[in-house]
Amino acid sequence: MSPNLLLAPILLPAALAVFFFLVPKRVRLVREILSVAGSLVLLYLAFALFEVKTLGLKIAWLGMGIDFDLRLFHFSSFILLGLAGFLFLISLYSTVKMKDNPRVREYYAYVFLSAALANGAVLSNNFVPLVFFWEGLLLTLYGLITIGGKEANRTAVKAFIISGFCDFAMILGIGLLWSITGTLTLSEISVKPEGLAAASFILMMIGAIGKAGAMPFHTWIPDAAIDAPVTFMAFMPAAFEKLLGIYLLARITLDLFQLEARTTMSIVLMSIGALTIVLAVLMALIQKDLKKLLSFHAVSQVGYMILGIGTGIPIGIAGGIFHMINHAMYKCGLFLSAGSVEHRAGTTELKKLGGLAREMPLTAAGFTVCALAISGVWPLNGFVSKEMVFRGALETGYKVFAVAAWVGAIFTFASFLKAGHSVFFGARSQDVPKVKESPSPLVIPILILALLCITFGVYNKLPLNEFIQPILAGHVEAGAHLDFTAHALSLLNPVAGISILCLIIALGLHLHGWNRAGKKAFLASEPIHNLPVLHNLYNLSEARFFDLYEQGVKFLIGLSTVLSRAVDRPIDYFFEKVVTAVGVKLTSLFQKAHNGQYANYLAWCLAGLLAIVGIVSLVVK
Amino acid sequence: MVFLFVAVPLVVAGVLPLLGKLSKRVLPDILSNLTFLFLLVYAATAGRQIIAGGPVSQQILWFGEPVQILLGLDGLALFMLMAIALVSLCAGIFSIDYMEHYGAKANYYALFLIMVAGMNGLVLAKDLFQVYLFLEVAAVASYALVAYGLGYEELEAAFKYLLLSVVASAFVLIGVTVLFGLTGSLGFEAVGRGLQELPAGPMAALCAALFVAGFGLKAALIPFHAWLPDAHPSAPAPISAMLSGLLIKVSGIYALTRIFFSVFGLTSLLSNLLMGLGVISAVVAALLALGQKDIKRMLAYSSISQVGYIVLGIGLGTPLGILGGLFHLFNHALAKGLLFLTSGSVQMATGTRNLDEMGGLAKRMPWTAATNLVGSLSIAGVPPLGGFWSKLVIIMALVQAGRWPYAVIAVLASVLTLWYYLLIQRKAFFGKIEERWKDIREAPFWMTAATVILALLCIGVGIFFAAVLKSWVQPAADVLAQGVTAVIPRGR
Amino acid sequence: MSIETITLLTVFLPIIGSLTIPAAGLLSKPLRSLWSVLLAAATAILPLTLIPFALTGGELVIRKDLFLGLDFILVVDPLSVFMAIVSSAVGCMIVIYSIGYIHHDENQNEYYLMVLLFIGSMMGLVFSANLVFMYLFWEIIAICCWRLIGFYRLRDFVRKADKAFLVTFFGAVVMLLGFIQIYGQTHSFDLTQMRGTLIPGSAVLLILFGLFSKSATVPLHTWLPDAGVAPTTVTALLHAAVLVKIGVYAYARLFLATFQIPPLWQQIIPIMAVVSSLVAAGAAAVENDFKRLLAYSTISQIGYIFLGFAVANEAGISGSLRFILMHGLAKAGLFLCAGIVIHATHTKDIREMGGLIKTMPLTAVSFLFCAFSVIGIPPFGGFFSKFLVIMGTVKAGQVWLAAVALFTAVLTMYYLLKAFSLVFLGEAKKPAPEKTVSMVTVVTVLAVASILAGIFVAYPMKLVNIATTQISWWYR
Amino acid sequence: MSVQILLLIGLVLFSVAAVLLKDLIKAAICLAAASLVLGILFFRMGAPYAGAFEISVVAGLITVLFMLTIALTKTGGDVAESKLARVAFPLFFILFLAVDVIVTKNLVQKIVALPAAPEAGAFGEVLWKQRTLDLVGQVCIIFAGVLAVLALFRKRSKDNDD
Repeated sequence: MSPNLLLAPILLPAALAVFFFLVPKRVRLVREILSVAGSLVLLYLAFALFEVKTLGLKIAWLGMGIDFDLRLFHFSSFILLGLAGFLFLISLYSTVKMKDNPRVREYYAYVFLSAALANGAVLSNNFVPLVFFWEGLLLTLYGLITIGGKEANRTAVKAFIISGFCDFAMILGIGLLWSITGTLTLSEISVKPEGLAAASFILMMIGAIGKAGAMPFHTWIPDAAIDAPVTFMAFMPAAFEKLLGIYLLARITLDLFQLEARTTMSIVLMSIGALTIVLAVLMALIQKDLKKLLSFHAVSQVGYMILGIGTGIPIGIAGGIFHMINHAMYKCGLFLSAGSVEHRAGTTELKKLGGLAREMPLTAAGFTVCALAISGVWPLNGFVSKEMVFRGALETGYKVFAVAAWVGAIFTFASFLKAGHSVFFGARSQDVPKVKESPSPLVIPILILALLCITFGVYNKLPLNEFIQPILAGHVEAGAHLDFTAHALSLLNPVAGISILCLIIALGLHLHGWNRAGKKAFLASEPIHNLPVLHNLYNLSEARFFDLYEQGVKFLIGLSTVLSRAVDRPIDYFFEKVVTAVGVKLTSLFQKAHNGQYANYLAWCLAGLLAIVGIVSLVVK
Repeated sequence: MVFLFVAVPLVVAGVLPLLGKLSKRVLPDILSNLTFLFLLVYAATAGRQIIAGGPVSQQILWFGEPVQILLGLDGLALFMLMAIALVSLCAGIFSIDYMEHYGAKANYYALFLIMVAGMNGLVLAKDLFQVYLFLEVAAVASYALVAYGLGYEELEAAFKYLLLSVVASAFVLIGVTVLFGLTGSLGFEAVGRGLQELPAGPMAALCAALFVAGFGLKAALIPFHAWLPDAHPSAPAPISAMLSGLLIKVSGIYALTRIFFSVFGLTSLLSNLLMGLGVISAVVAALLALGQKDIKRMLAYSSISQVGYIVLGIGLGTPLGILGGLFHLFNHALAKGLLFLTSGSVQMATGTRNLDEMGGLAKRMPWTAATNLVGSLSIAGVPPLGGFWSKLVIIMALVQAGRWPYAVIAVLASVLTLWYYLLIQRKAFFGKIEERWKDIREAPFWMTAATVILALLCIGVGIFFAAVLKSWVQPAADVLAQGVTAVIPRGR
Repeated sequence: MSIETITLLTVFLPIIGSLTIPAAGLLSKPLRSLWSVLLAAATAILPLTLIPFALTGGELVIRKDLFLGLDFILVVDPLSVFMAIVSSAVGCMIVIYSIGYIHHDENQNEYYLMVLLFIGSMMGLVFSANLVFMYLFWEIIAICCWRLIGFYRLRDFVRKADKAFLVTFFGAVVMLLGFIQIYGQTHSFDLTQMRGTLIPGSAVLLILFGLFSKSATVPLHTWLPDAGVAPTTVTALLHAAVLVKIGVYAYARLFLATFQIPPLWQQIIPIMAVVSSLVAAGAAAVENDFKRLLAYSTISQIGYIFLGFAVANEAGISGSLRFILMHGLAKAGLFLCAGIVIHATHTKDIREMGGLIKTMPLTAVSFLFCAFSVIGIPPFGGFFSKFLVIMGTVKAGQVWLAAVALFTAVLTMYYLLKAFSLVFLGEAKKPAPEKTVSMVTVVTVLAVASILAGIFVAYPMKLVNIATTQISWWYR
Repeated sequence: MSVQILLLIGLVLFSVAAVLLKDLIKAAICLAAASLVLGILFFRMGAPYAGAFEISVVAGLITVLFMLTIALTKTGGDVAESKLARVAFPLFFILFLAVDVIVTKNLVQKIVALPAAPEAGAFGEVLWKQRTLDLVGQVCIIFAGVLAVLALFRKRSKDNDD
């Protein structure tokens, strides 16, 4: 197969993006057909490339070891496949969901451009093209969020700046890595994260987890859930960014740096993961809006992936990566279901919704499957990947991380019980008029994703052996047998037992809350919300006190003010006022001496003469 | 014939008052400007040939009998003659229109010519007393010229000028007398030889001090400068141009340089003294200029400041320093002449010299504004104009001689210089035109022509600096540099 | 035509041609405009013909011996050709743009004269290989700039012009002192003869005054925001795109391509550059005047260019060279967008604007594009330059400086997006339509150029890489 | 001798007065007087040419000239008095005189080749033969003085004509 084919996953969507941008808005049919067909072609291409497995393309670019170097190997082809799949689903979904949006042209352009950039980033085997594509996603991120409407701009800027910050951190890390290893080619790098390399590792990790949306770089996601189109949420934070971020994180920990279990770096990663799981899920629990709730879960789930990869234990890493693809599927499905609800009911506020399952059975079914998957209910895919993460975490010996992960599982399930209960089950709410099931382009992707969730859970051998295992194949001792499927669906072991116990606790919590709130499902989380200390923390959090961005912007403004007032203005004051004032002062001083008196002037002359004579007679003796 | 440089203007000056009865305007205009032109052409063509074989002294035959009129022409003198002729020609051309309303043009030109003759004589003089005499010739003519406007202010200024100038003459005269007493002769070379033979260090040093003070007064070095800011602005513009552009340099700097280099020899003491005076003048006068509201006063202070530069360069005494100093003298003569002439144009058009009352004149007086800009930038030392190269050479010389403090001050003073010249530009020319000046007109043809010639010269000197330096300034500097090498071994 | 003829023409055609403009203006106005455009276009095209020569990496010295070592020497090498192409191309654009922009203002003769003299002097400066002639052209540019800043002739404007002139003149004469110090050491002003000379730290300091004042680097920068009173064309293209690059270019020419500087200064200058960048970014973030904000942004970006050169490795140098090109395009675009907006809303305060994306979509998008390029977001051109500068800085071991520089980039992101949001989004306070086609076209062209320069980055990179190799001769 | 001392004192006094007086006319009169005294001193010390020259040019022509023109011109505003100047000038003047005395004493001792004063009769000859240019110069000065008179008085004649 020609290496030039590697350019196709980049150029094809890019060309489509340009095309979508240029065709007038009215040409709807062409656009929709082309988008679905294009994504299908891309999907096919991804399959083809997945079969090929290894391919390389290297074009001399900027000199200094900066080449346009693309490399297809198992991992990247896998991610490529995932990206193409989601692109297809989203473009199908968008044909209905986005058709009336005034900026639909831009929307399609951004989506396909994102696909092109993401593909490019995945394929890049040189840091410069990697950053080129990676950071280029900022643009489409910004553009897609602004499509949400007038208020979206603030969020867009927020997302942009947060992601930009993470990307800059990554650039710095890359720079460090370059100066350590002297090469920019990814496949040539493999260092131990020690000393400067540790700094580089941390910086690049920030870039990766920032893209994936881990804490504390997540805060734009809940905002975007409200402001941005729901398709965007399903597309970017739920699917694409997770795939990319975790892909890079896995590359960093597996290839670029030799992360070993139970090292500082490992613990750092696991801590970030654990914190993200718990804190984000606690936030998710109390949300009153479906999209916002989902968005916090999108953050929380990243924690599992980071935790899994951070363990440095094969099964943990495999679990993390598996969780990534699983999460992309069910979270995408959940967002799409939310979008479907929004499409018909016109709102996603839990309070106003209720009992929609009868009118929208397919959406409800899809949602339920996905929700159960994310909660880790046997035998869905979420269960499998979470079990692997738990095992990995336990194997490191730091049980606290496993505990955190389990705590996360409790609240995850609790919050989804609340969400599902409020929206689809329970009493039919009066706020929403009678609705129908959504049109098929909306429902089909949801169902596909739900089916995939089931498939990946039940037939977990397929993804684990086909996709995940080869990724890790090169990173364990030669000859060591890798089989992640052994315990996959087994319930008769302590780990699974604890997980199931967690689910039961969650059910209990939900029922308790539901009862306490007078059978109002959307208030089921109130008992936890109102816990003494937690309540205050929640309030602070609602006031964006913990929002790194808000605090960061305050810091930026403060710093800018200080720099301006303390450095810039004084310098200007010096030029404008001090210099002129000194000039005027000296001038007036001298001028005062010139008073028009001859006597005065003559006195100077005589004094001058005397002085000269004095000097002369002093020197000449 | 070297004597022609003195005789021709004198004779024309003698004839002019008589001819003035016949033709009040045209004839004096033509005749005097022709005289200046003649001086210029003669200096440019014949002068070079005369000194081709080295410096010459010429004696005059009077009715077949040799009389003692001894004039010497060398590279330096020729250089000065050129400068004098150039600026006086332009000032003369400018006077054609400018002096219309003053009346008595014939008289004016006669005085003008005498002043020029005096300066030429001074430049060519070969003995101390002659220096003094021609100094007085030029000075007396200039007193009258300063007071030519006959207003109270002009008269007061002229009187002040007279008073302080007399003091200067007295200093010089005392110095000359003491030297005469010491050596029994007055000729430069004879006195120089005499001083070498005499063990009269302190006395010679005293004379040197007297000369510094006397010529410093003439050159308006600080603290001997106080007469200049009154005298120069009060004079009619072409005369201001002559005074600032030439007189202070010829009767001050040239005389000082000539005597110090040819008679005393530039000892390190004198060198430091001159450089000190120069640097003080350059800075203080620049600061003083900054505070002026009167455009001509500002220019006058600027003259003091630039004279400081020249003295700094020449006082340094290295060949490069002398070269730079002399070149700056030339450039300053051109540029300051130009600036005073344009200030005259402005004054004639608006009737005021107060910068605060002007504004946006460039709109109505484009030529004046443009030429003024050229002059300003040249003096401020902005390339590619002439003033830049001379300042550059001076600073190069200072740095090469290791005089860093002086170099730094010279550089900073040039920033000050630009500052006040930008004030002139901003307040007078560059800006929105004031309502009251809506109807003013550009200066008449001859005035504009004179300024344009000078401006072109400023630019031309800047662009062809190498040619000017090589063919005119270098020979002049060589004369002084040789003087230095000849005398310095004796100095301490 | 021989290389020599082309070079001499490049320098002297605009200079001498500019002097004929007032004469052409006496004949007729369209003729004058046409003549100006012709001159500018010729100046832009001539250096392009030098590219083949430059790509060979050769160096040609044109020399006319004068006096005292003040010889007229031009050098044609990849660096000078690159710089000449960038500045003359931008210069040509300004002249074309100006025809529409200032056609009802007074003093157009002077305007065109000054702009062309500026361009010509820029060419002279770029090719000069004699320190004094470098200074000479440097100051001619300062004169042009002074006239152009005060172009509208309001009292306060002229004051600002004076300030700019004085500060840059001050810096320049101090720099001249540094040149003379070098002369004192080597007895030569000829750069081609002094390659590899180690110059004393005091000379470096003195020269830095000049570079920093011209390139508006803290602490000699405040004239640049004030110079925003000039016509937008001037601020946009002359200040942002060409003028402030002079100091940077001189840095490359002097401290990289010619002299060796003491190691201490190699440590200090990057710090100064980063501090300048940070301070200016801070000032920009609190600034509410549209043009001043952009001017501060210029200062901030200049810090990057200095940083790249100052760390003096391959990545840094080539990054900075690219930065000169990319920043020229993008910042010019930003200024021109600002010009359109200010022209339409009659206010400079960004708080008084808003919602303009509705009425002027092209301008808004172009602004955003250029802003992205300045921030350094791929696929815009600015990305590569910033990226390489950072890479170079890290590679030079200055990780903390790189971190601060990246932090500055975050700040840049913040204030540019803030400006964009305030001006183009939100409530429409002063709705105003996009005005002339020509203005919007130029803006769009610049935005598109910014993005194309990013996508097809390899093409300019060729020349840049050769120039980098030539500059960093000590590697060879 | 006492006459000479008196004259010298007069010279000093008039000079000082000329400098210190703020009224231009009085100052000019004082200057004229000082020049006159100086001229007389020259005569008495055997330098008649110098005396004549001094009286004719400085005292006679220029000062009188200024006196007259100033008198004829309406006065401008008063010049502000400065106490400093009043103090500073006499101070420096006295200092100057003191230094002068000391220096002159030295001077007289040091001067070795003081030439004999030329005979009055031979002076003309010497002047003509040796110092022709001086003569030319002096003629020039006088000529300039005459022209100055013409120039400065033209206004009055013009006024009379009108």
